[in-house]
Amino acid sequence: MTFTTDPLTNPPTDSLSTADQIDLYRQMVRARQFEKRCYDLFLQNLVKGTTHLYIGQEAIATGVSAAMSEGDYTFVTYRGHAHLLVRGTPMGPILAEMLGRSNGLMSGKGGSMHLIDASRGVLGSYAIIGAQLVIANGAAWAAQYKETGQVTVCFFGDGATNIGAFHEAMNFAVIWNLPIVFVCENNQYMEYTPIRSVTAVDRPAADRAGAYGLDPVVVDGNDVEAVYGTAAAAVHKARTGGGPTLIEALTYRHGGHSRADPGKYRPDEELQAWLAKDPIPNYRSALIGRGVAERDLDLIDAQTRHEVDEATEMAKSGGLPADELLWTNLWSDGSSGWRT
Amino acid sequence: MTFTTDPLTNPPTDSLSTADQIDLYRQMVRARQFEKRCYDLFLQNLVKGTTHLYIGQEAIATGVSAAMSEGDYTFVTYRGHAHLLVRGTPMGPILAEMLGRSNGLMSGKGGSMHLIDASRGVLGSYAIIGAQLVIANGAAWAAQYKETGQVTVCFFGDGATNIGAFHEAMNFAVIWNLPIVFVCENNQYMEYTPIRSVTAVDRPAADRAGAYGLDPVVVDGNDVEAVYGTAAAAVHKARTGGGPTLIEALTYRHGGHSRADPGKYRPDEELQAWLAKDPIPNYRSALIGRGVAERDLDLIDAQTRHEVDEATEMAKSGGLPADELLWTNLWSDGSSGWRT
Amino acid sequence: MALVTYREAVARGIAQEMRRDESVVFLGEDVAAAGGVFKTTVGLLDEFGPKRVRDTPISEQAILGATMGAAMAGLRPIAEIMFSDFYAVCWDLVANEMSKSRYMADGQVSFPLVIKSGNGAGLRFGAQHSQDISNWAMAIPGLKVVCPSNPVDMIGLMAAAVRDNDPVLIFEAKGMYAEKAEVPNGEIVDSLGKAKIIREGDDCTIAALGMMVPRAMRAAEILSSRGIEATVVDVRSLVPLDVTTLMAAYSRTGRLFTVEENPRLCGWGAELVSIIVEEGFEYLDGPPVRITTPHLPLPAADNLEDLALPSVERIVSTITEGMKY
Amino acid sequence: MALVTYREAVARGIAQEMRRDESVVFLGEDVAAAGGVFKTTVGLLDEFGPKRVRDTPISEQAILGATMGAAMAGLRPIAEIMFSDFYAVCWDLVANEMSKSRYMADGQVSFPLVIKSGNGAGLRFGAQHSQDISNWAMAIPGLKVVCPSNPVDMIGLMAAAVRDNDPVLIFEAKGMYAEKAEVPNGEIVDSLGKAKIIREGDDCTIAALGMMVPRAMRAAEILSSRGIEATVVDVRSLVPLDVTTLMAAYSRTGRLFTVEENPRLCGWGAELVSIIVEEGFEYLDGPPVRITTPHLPLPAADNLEDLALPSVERIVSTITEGMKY
Ligand SMILES: Cc1ncc(C[n+]2csc(CCOP(=O)(O)OP(=O)(O)O)c2C)c(N)n1
Ligand SMILES: Cc1ncc(C[n+]2csc(CCOP(=O)(O)OP(=O)(O)O)c2C)c(N)n1
Ligand SMILES: [Mg+2]
Ligand SMILES: [Mg+2]
Repeated sequence: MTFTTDPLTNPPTDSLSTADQIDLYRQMVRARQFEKRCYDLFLQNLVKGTTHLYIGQEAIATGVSAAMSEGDYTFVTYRGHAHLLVRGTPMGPILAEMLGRSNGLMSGKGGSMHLIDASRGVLGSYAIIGAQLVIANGAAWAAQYKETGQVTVCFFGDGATNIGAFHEAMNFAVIWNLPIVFVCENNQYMEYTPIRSVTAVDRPAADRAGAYGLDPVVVDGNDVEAVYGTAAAAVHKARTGGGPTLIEALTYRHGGHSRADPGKYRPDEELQAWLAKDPIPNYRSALIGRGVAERDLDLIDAQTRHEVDEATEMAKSGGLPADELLWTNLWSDGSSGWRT
Repeated sequence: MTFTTDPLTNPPTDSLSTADQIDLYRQMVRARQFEKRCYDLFLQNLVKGTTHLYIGQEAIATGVSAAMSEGDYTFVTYRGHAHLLVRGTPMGPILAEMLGRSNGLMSGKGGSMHLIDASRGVLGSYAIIGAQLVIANGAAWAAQYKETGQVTVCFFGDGATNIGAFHEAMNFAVIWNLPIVFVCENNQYMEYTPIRSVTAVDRPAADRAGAYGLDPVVVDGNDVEAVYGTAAAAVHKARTGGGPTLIEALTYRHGGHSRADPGKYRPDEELQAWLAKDPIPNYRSALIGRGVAERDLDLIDAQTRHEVDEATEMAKSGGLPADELLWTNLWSDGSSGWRT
Repeated sequence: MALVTYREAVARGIAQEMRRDESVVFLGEDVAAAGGVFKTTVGLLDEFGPKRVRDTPISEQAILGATMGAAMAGLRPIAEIMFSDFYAVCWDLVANEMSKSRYMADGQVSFPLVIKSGNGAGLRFGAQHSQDISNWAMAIPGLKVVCPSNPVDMIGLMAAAVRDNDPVLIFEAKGMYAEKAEVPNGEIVDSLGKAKIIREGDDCTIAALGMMVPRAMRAAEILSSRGIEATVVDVRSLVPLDVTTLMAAYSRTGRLFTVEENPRLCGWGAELVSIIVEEGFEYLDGPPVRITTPHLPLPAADNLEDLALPSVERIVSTITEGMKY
Repeated sequence: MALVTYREAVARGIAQEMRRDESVVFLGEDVAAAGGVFKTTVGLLDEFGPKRVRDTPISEQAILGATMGAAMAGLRPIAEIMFSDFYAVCWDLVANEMSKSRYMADGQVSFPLVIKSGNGAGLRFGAQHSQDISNWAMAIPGLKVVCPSNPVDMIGLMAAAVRDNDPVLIFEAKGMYAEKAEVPNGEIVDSLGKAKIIREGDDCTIAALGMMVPRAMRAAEILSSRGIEATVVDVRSLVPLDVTTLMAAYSRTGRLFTVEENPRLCGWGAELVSIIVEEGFEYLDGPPVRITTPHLPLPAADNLEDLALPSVERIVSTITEGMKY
């Protein structure tokens, strides 16, 4: 999946092979089923601390990731389980991390909000709003400096557009012409507050692109191919020295903000309208309409259920992190002492 | 000087009486001569710490202040001597503050960068870039809450537009519809770095107004009447419930950034071009062209020299702040103890 | 009397003050319509309306800037910074502006404002949502800092903070939101800068703060059963620090143990130890010992978080050991 | 050997490391074309060019974000935060991100980066441009913190910091930029976490940091003329803290005095006093005494600033008095 046209104006989704399309479906289903399992485990009091589910937004991580290459960098938020999955991190270690087990991705030390998989270029999930936007610039700068051709993609929420770091990050990325793509996942809400009630413009990211000399780019975040096409263009632009792009992807989270939040603050009609735009059944129908066998998609669903079950087993089977882990890996020599 | 038209579209400068115009001249001259004296005293090692002169930018504080009413709030930067002068603070206490004397505006405890005159609504000079933008919102909020009709004016530099607090302040002011006027004094430089080299847009404030649903407003910051007209409109809008305005006033500082900086990083042609646009001689010529007697203006110059000399005497005659002052006024009860 | 949770006490304290004084206003993220992410502000919007209880964008600098400016211009704002960890994104307003401006102005302006936050560990939220940062605040001249350890103190200290004319930071122990206590009916108003002796004993003094207070009490009971009688002091206020009460307790017992939630270096315990050894050297019967969270970020996993925080067991064993000196 | 100012030593240390390692890059406000507002980076742009030495906008969060991200992705960046007071506008990156991310990731990533700033008083810049904030940094787990007190240490500790694979904050004493010393030619590389005994004496130990070091030395000489012989330790590094050297000096002398520039509460002096009384109780000959700036914002006027900072006279008189115990 690489493109030479400029798909920001001419999204090249027609060049997605059937296998590519099926893979997009698979990734979305994997994200969905994984998150549902997280929710179940949270209700069983096995997922500790907090957890922020991605249900409803799967087309964004999936479509963007498909446009990226191996070696590219990804920066995400606390709502980032799916972003790791689509970059290749297996389910088990993510789930084990959420359960606070020693076989977790970070041995249980980080937790749900701080997933990181450096081996796959995911340089972290960030839990303080806005931080990853400025940090992602640094990874992009390193790639630019070393001329590696790597592109950095940084995801964030609509609410993050109102914090100072957003502003600094955008200006900085543009003046240094960094190879970076910023993806605002506008799911219409911060925690419980509608974004429109606290934002001076309608489209919190796109309507601000001009403040950094960027074009406004808005995409239907529930249409995985549209996301893919837009992202592919932006990634291509970044990779070929064209500098940053700021994409606003419109979407909705089906559930509440975190943990057991039922999301009752949202008008029912609004919720229903967005549920009708659920990216997964809609894409499934589209694929079937294009001649993909329903059976093949069912198989993906079943395979994913199996994958999630296996991951759950693996996670549950992990022991508690050993006490010694408290004392390791503060410093790069592996230790944590503060005195000599 | 009050206006009922909407001068943002129809600047009402034609309604300035001759006396008003002469007063604008006087205020600019006062600011200029005051700053020159500061510089002399700095070279004599009498002004302590640092000092940031306003020479070249006088039309902005003068024009804006003329559009404000008594009781309105003013927030400024470390480059704020002139802003206090035009709001009515006498020269002596300002100068004494810079000399670190007990008769200083804050008894020598604040220094040149932190001038404040609450009795005249000047709620402070701020030395950490961006802070006053968010703080000024609070004063505007209090006025709105108490329905006092007061307007808040907040000055800042071009460089401040790239810090996060700028972004947060603008969005916040707009969504709360605060009675506030933000005035960006674009003098083309941060300390030594040209603003255009570190900013993604040409006009650091105006090109970002749209990101907050505001209209771009640019004014010739060396034309005191243009500034006045634009400010009058914005103040009127704020006072009548129309919410915030963001004004970018284009100008230039004649000298360096601070202290003895000779400003050598600036191309000579650029400097010369701006010196030719010096707001004071130009306005002087304009007034003479309109029939004001040169003698009257000379008299102002002479009166101001006298005022500056007197202020200098007063400042120099102040004693050092008493040792006891170290221990007062941390807390509102006048004390500074941290233990009981 | 009624059973009130620590969480409910926050809203009750704020409501009490908002009823009394129209210049008290409240702002923060998700505080109005949603009643706060910790449900500490439920009911305020309904009672006081959207002019006085306001939701904000995710703009902590704008929140604290508005708070500070409004305080200067005649309001008495209360702001919420949702998790105290987020002070890091708006620290300039706290550490450089609201704390210093009155002094720099030699008294021309005052800052009658309160900032409240969920603080500290216990919920497995990981390193960026579990910190006790009360020592960051204590290190800044010009801030008053209180950490209530129970619902009654929460109401009374909130009232005292709102009535005070200086910036007061209130740290709510997140791990204690669900704790209940009998609370008297009617207005409750406490004073800033007063520690409280909550248990008397002759052998040693345990000074504890916030969520560590109940742990210190439980430890004192266990120690008592082993023959060590401890005076327990709830420090309550870091600035002003009630050195008088603390020194009196310590000088009577000759031994001091502090129980701190913040990471080890430069906490209030270090300050207190330094004060008592300098000013009460003659009473020292043995080394003062600090019981703290190690100097580490907090891990997320249950067992590791538990291991990091001072536990009742660790308090008991450290004091038992220390008393052998 | 050549006479080098403290200010020049900064640039020399950076240049030494940039020559050695192409992955070392440098960014900050006005650092490239202008050579820094304190002229601590003069010549770097000329020697290393605009790809490696970069001016930034006034965006401290963007500066430290870029620094942290670049460190994670294989560079070894050095950033300048012009005045250390400005850490307050980007504290999240320092206190929550670069310091904690390695631990949270259980070692998946490292942060080989350095942040340098002008720190502290002496220039009459007032409360927001004169703070010693080294204790803010010391309170954050995951940061290494050094405060060189002379040009040779500046070069050597800069080199050590750049070569270290963890985040190191270097505090340059603004008040000492013009101080000169003889500096050996050639490469200078020091180690982090080593205090230095710079004077020996049997009666007491004076521990001092940064700009307080020369004052402590002058005080020690005056004390010597009055019959009190002090060991003076230049603490140099707050994290790691060289407890070994400090404890050895203190246990030999039995008395400790600290000289701190930071405001009083929760400084490194409190930490050090607490450590030595807990771990070296048996050597205590009298109360350890902290000599600090009072817990106040710094006033701008010359005489008041001078009054606030620990002066040679105050050090001498406090120690003279203290030794009477
Ligand atoms: C600086 C900061 N302020 C507040 C929070 C608390 N918080 C966590 S998530 C969240 C809402 C974020 O909304 P958005 O950016 O739209 O992302 P979403 O959760 O919708 O994906 C808030 C306010 C935080 N983590 N960091
Ligand atoms: C947060 C912060 N960063 C950096 C500085 C140092 N500094 C002081 S003035 C200045 C330049 C400001 O430029 P601008 O906003 O254009 O105002 P001007 O000085 O030109 O009036 C800088 C970088 C500061 N005071 N605060
Ligand atoms: Mg959202
Ligand atoms: Mg400027």
